[in-house]
Amino acid sequence: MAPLSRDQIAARAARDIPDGAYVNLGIGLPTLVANYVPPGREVIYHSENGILGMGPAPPPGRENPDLINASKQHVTLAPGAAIFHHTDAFVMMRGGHIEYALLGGMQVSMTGDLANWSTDDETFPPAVGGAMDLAAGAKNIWVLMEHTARDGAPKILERCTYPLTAPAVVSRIYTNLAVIDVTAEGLVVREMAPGLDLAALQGKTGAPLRLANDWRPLTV
Amino acid sequence: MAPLSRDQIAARAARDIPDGAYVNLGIGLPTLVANYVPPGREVIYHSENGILGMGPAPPPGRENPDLINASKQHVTLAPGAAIFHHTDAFVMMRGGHIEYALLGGMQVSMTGDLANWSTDDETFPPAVGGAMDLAAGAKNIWVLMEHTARDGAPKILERCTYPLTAPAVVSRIYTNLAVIDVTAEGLVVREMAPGLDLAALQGKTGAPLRLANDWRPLTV
Amino acid sequence: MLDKRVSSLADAVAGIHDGATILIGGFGNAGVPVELIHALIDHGARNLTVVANNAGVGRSDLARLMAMGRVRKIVCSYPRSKGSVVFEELYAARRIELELVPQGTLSERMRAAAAGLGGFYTPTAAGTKLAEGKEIRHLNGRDYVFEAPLKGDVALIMAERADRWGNLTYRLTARNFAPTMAAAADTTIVQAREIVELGAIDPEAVVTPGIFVDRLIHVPNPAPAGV
Amino acid sequence: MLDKRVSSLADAVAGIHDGATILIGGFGNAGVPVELIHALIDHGARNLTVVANNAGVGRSDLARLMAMGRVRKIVCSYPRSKGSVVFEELYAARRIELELVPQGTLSERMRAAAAGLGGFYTPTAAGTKLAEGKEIRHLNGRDYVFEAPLKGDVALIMAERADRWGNLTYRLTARNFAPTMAAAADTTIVQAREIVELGAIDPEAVVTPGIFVDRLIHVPNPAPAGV
Repeated sequence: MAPLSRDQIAARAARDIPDGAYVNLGIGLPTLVANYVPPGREVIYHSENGILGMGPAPPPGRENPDLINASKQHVTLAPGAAIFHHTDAFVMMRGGHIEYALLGGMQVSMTGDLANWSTDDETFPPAVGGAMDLAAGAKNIWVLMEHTARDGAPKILERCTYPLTAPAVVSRIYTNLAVIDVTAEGLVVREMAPGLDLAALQGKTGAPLRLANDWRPLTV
Repeated sequence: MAPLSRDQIAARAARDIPDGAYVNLGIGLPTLVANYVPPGREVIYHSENGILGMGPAPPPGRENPDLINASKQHVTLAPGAAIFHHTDAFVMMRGGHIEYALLGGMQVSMTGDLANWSTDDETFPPAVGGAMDLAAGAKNIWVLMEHTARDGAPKILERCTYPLTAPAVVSRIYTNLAVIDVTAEGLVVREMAPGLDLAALQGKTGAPLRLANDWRPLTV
Repeated sequence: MLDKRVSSLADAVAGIHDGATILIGGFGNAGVPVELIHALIDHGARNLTVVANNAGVGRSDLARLMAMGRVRKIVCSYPRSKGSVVFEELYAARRIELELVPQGTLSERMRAAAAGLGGFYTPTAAGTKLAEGKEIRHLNGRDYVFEAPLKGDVALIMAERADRWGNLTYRLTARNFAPTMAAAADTTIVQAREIVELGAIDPEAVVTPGIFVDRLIHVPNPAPAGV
Repeated sequence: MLDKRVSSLADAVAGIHDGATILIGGFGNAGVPVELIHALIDHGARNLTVVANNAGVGRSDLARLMAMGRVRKIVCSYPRSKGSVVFEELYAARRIELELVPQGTLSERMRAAAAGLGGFYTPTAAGTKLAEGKEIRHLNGRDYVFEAPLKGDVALIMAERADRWGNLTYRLTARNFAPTMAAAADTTIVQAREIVELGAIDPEAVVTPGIFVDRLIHVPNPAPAGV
């Protein structure tokens, strides 16, 4: 079995982003996606602090303290970028204008519920940021995550145990082991890591899986 | 008795606009007010189609078809003007940011109800424009109008007979005969045209009037 | 490559279906997308709902579309304009439906659609006959009227300058409803006086970010509206 | 003459009362009105409610105001930041109240206050624990949460350029919450890097029209935030 690395998960998801798409990349693993978009595709990145047409990180020494992304990292602007205020940035998110939101996930349910903002650990204060707005509003929500937690517990479940970010919003899950669609008929495995069979994948998953007739090996 | 002309009504109201005020002038009689603001006062005019800092009409031949006011007349911009879209223009109006709205009136009630958009004549279609937004939202609503209709019927009434623009919003009425405040204790006459006494004024008014102790002759 | 330019006015309005709700920019004669309205006339879609501040003037442009019997309903704050005649005729003949909406509510309802909101409470029209039949809620000591979002299938707007991503700027008060309408329609179609290279518009000066624009047609010398 | 300039930071924050709700601009370290926060610290008002996206970093600026016990409550989407410590300490000690609001809802609630609306329905947080206890309404086949306007007594914001009427422009993503907060407070106080002659800002480039600004202080070289 050859599970994907984090960069490979990002690269696999990047392949599915169409030319000309408006995309918001969540904090963490999803931010790697921008490095792997196939050449020739023009992808327009949105940042909820008021950028459309965000470019890559600036070279060292060229950082502008007034030009940061939602993760508070220094960024640049692509030609064609636009700057706007927060309220307008969230009009784009909530109003269904962002075509693809690629988000990290703590848990995803078989009906597409997403939990990615809180473990309900009361020893430290909660924080939500723009996660709920994006999850409630973007046209397509794709989750990128490890297939299981560090202790081996499944992260794809019949029902999330962590507090929800939004119910019934995830349409596709990219993990280190599989690409899975959330459909009206349940979870459908589109791709599996080479060497893995459905039984083994099912063993690492907390909700019933079905293998697509045209499933393929998961490669980058 | 010396009733004021339309220009004199406008001039009288103009005297009460403080320096530095944000003002929206309604269609008709109120638009004349801008001609009579005392020298030395800087008044910032708002137009609901997206101007703050509207200037006077341009000289003939210098009209810009893309620079018009809410009455669709050609205007200019004062130094310090700002342009914005309609939704933001109404944020200013509805949100209480406009300090003075000077409006025409068909009828005003003793409790400050305003009727200035419709006579309920069903032979031609209704039109409301921004009248209701302004009446509901500006901080101070002053009405400028003739004291009576052309047929002599009073326009200041116990209750409006025309459809309301907004209830309980008018705080002051400027007519050709008087300046009247709408107070919690009813209508209070602050100024009366020279030669007029309260009984005569009351005869032209459809709601009880009280004369202010410190009332003065109405002059421009 | 993301390129929203189309090569003809016919392509710009292609696919507009009968029964569509069309948001049309403009206030007075400023910002009226005259050539797109002409293209819609030529296109043939009928049974339309038109959302616009005014209901046309004279017998050209929007008035012509209405006179052809193609507009079932108009949603509008001020249907009467200096020089409007067609709307009055149709209204008197009960051949057009009018939904009269206060101007700020009209704009805010489109913004709510753009922003993905389910509706809002406004003080505008509370206590008036335009609130009759609507939900009233008393909040913070005042009556408010519930208003629902107003979404377009299509928006037709005029811009001053555009790039191939659809970033737009406008000219003075020709801006009016356009930024809100652009964001409130499923398909936003723009006629622009000038189309510039990507990157030629200062990112801080963009008024409508391209995400709200779907099709772009270059109309360098638009005909004046209202004539 | 309308002139919103004041001559000292102390004058800028004069009159802020105990118990006031203060909207503070900034996202990350961009757009934080550092000198105005320092002036508020010196001013002495206490029992404050602070509305800001983050709850301060390190022990300076907003974190210092909180550490001094002057903030009763914070309304915020993301109180934890890289380097935040004071909020965590106060929260663990139950010495500060937190109202956690999704970022877009936070911004939209302030806009509703600015726009004179009584509230709105948003899909954000529907079906989550952040909607518990709130009114839920089913509209157009979907659940929405009712959210009330969020108004400030005071807003503290940083601008790039201003004129004496209070027209403002910002620098890139330092814009963030400022335009919304400026419009949502009774008294909006602005520190600007540059104050220019009236008329020097292109009317079409004004981001915050002066009507939303009350006081203006020139701070040509603001200290960086978060240090």
